[in-house]
Amino acid sequence: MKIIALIAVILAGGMLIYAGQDLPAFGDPESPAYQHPIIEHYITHAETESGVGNIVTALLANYRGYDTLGEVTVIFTAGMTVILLLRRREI
Amino acid sequence: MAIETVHSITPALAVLVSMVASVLILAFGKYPNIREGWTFVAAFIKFSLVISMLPLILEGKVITYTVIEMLPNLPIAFKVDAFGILFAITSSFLWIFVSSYSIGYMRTLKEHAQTRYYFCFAIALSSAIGIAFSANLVTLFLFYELLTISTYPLVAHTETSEAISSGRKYLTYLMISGISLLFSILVVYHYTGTTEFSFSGIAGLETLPRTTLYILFITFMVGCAKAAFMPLHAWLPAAMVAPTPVSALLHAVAVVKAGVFTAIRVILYVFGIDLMEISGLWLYMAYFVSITIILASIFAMTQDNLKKRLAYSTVSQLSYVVLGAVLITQHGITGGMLHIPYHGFMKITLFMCAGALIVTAKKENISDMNGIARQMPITMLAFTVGALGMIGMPPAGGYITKWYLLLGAAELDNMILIGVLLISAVLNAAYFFPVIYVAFFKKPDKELTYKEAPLTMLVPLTLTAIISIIIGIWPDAPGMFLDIVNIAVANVTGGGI
Amino acid sequence: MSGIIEIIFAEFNYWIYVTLMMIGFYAMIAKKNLIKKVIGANIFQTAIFLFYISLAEVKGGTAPILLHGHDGADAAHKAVSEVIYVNPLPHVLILTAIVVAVSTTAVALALIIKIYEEYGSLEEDVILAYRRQLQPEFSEHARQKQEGEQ
Amino acid sequence: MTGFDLITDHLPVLTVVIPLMAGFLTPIVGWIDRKLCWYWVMLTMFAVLLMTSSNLYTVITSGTIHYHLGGWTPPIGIEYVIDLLNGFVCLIIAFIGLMVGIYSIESIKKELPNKIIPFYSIFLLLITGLMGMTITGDIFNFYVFLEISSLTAYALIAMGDRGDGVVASFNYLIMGTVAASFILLGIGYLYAVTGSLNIADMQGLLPSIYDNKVVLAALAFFMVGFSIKVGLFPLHAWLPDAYTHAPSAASALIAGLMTKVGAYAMIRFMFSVFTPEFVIDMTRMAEILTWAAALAIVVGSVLAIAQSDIKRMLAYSSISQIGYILLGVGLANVIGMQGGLLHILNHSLMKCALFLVAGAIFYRTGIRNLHQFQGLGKKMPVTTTVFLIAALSMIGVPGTVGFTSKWYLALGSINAGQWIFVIVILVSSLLNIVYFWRVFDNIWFGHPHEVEHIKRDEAPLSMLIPMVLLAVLCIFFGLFAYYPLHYVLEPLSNALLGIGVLP
Repeated sequence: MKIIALIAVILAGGMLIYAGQDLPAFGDPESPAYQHPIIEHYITHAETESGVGNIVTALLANYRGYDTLGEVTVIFTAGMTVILLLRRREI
Repeated sequence: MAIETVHSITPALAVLVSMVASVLILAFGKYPNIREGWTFVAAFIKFSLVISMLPLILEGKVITYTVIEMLPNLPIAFKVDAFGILFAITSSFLWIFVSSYSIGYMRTLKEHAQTRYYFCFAIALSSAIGIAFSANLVTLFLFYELLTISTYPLVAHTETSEAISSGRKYLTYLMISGISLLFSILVVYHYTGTTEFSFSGIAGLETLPRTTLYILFITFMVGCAKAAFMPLHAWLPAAMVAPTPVSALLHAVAVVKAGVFTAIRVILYVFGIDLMEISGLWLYMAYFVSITIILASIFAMTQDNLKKRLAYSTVSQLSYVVLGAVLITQHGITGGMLHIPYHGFMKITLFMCAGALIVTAKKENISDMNGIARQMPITMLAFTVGALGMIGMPPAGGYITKWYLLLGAAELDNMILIGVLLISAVLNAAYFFPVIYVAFFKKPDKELTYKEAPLTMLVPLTLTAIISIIIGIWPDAPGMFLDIVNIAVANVTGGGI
Repeated sequence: MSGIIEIIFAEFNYWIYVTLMMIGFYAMIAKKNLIKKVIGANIFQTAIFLFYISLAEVKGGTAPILLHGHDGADAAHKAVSEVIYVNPLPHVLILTAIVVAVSTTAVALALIIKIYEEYGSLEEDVILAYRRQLQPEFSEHARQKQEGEQ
Repeated sequence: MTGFDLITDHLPVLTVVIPLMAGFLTPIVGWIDRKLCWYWVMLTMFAVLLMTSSNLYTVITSGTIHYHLGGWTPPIGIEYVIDLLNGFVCLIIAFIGLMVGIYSIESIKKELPNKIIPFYSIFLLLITGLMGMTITGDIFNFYVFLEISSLTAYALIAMGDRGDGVVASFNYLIMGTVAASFILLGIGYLYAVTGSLNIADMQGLLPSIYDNKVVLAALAFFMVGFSIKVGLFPLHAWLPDAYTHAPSAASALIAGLMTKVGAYAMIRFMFSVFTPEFVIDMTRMAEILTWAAALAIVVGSVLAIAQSDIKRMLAYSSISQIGYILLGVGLANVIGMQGGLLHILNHSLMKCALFLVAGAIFYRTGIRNLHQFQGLGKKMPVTTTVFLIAALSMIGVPGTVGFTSKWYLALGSINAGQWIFVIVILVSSLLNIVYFWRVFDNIWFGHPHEVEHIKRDEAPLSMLIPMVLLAVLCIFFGLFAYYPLHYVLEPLSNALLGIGVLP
């Protein structure tokens, strides 16, 4: 198992390093992620469209609120599972 | 030659009848008389439906019916032509006899699981008719597989470990061959875009490279393992553990006939006479089946078990059918096609006699049958008729097909094939005459009193023996098999009747 | 090759999470102890979070909270044009992903408790051996042994 | 009518939100009366089935549906896109979900008598997760739903056989986490180089940077991640245990759906996030996939022969069947693709039916070892007939669904010039015969050792109905494969391969 693990890890690590050469530089304001028009939109419109000054909050609760619903579902599922597994009484 | 087509649902109904019957058989499983009644009703309806199509076919027309377009360009469709109806008449007619015989056999031996038996029997018959009426390779494959599956429980009927292992063997051979057939169909479809049978062969195959064509032909013939060509014949003697009516079904009515039927369909309706001739495949195939004819006859001589001897005889006789088709002369094909019903009638007589011996005298081995004719004269007379037919002697029909085959071989001036036919006739005699001799002329070990099989068994075997004689004496009566075969041959050779 | 050397010196953050990822991944596959596997999974996931967060960084950027308090719309526009904010999107994504990771860990730990109750061990080998029923009473035995060690 | 219009406008999101909300509410419903849970689930699943059918109908008649969640235009907010591919998969999810739902009432009562409420809650959440994964047009949203479906699957499996189920669930959790992490990493990579999370937007941005190493790495991580999720051969280790030890209903649900949705996701990422040129020509990923799939087909079948637990046998058979789907996808020609996509439907029907049968047999007799199945044919005739039909389908007998997909896959292989795959497909059919026929022999021909006379003791009606329905559909779609092919799969395959455009 250790050998398999090592091979897998080396393969994955190799892939990561290989890809790392073309990743945008750290803190690069020219990176595609930052240059995409949606960022501009979020920064300029977050407050008017969402009413909060914190853009992360605006994104979390408004633009990508649906992800947050999913997130809540994940917590609910996990809670349900834990109850299911650990509670001894009939549920 | 333009061929008029008629659209009619009758072929689909003919296939469906026994499907419906099988459901009814299941439903009435607890009432043996009603259950078997359904079998009879279905057998008669099926036969009349098949016969009702005969006049149109004799007029040279073709009946078509498309059930559904299963996949685009891949319909499940029926097409009744002369060759198809030849096989359909044989099967559906013989089913009536086998049904009656089954009832006698199964009740006398008090076999278990009779509902399953009749159910599978009905499905197998549907499949056989389905094969006969298939308009394309895919429909044929569908029923071909259905036939394999539905006959497996029949072969393994007794559920002993021997039966199960024979059943497995049966299934293994036929499933592998089915896969091979599927592969061939795929290839044909890939290269030509169709799988529909055509009187002159499927157009487009002739453009294939020669090697591909040969490989395709080989995979097709492996796919026809139901026809029991020699290296692929082992399932047939193994399947003899089944009850005798099942053997009759396998040998005379459905399974092996479906095999040779498919082989001829492939040879004449997929490849076509021209392609067979150009590629030289006909000659290789003729030599190949000749080996089977001779070897199987020799094997038959060594068997003491009567049913096994008959099984090897079938292996040998089936190759006659294919030999006739690959002779690709008018006479040869006539002989080959005609051998399907003729062999059916004669072999079913022989098997029913063998079954009657098992049921009444409890005898399976030829060496135990000394003087058995004194106990069962009618049975043994019928047996003699069938055996004479097999050898190729009048009055039974066998001599006619052999005559046509010989004519075909003579037309080609091929001394080897003529020799094969003659030698095999001698060999046939060599393994059938001892049975007749033992039964009629050897002194019984102990005194035997007259005791025939029950009427439900005796009547059918007598009738088939009589029919074997009739088709031998008046082969060319209007509407008889020879008439149908002539039309079929005219279709594929493109000539007049 | 020069690309890689450049990364080694310039992109130290990248090396940190690549290393973490490999450590976590290795632990998930190779470790026999179930808790260690879960820890490995957490390290793996954390490394990915770091990767996302480092994507968000912009040189000279500040947290993506508009710098104006409650002064009204005019001020907001002014602030927006002057200040560089870091990319807010990866933060959002990773907030979600963290919750997912925590939930997965919770389920994993609950499962581990169940496994321990059943087999009396958290070592994969022991569980496997028990499941193969080499020693039917192994579970009880292993439990006593572990209690003794404590 | 306005109220109705309101609903029809929001159907895409409702297909996900309704089971989600119903899942949240199930504990409350169960608190009122435990028995209500099942009716609640039935109501929900029926509604979902109606909605997904309506969605697919809309897609077929008037083209792809775009739904903007919260009204935000796509790259800004999250978007739901329903095209032929996910409309088709959603319908399968809803249908199989409904079938398993009907079936579950009796089997859960017997197997998990005191976990009814969490079971149904998690059941609905699993459907939510799968629906969300399928329907979404945003890759991060995809990840979130992937985790919902994974967590619920862990929970369902953990409910199974005492001890074994928990261990299987844990192993699955570790493998699933690796897979999900790889997928998350791939999403991060794609985000880093494109700045977008929207699938359509991303597909527009990616082609200009295909020479970027990050894109290749992202594809590799996705492929590995999804291969684990679908249980493609060398990465299948979690699957047999998980399928074997889950409760019967859960096995059927997970086997019928989880891997199929994984396969869907793989197709979506290969052909909608990336483009066919990249996957087929530039990286040859499709070709690698076909070889892995061919290996999976053979190895899965061979391993299935060695099993004596029926559920484990079916699990290994799943490994081989998933190979068919991916083989068709990897062949990357229109015919092969149709075969692969058709097999998503076909395999869901067959495998779900088989697992339901295994569950029904277990329900009545408590037997899972197929060497003890003697005489079952007389005891449970309907159940065993369903088994026969589904198994013949798996073998690929014409007239059943298995034949149509194999036919297309084989033709696709020939078209791609890969004769070896034709042989692989045919050989695997033979292997299927081998392992299914052992079961047939036992069911119909074996003699039970203890009792001479077997009383007829069929599974309850609520179990029979879904099984029989699935068996009927196995035959129906075998004979009428024309409909899914003509209306969905043919235009879809063309569109995926970039030959035509979706309506």
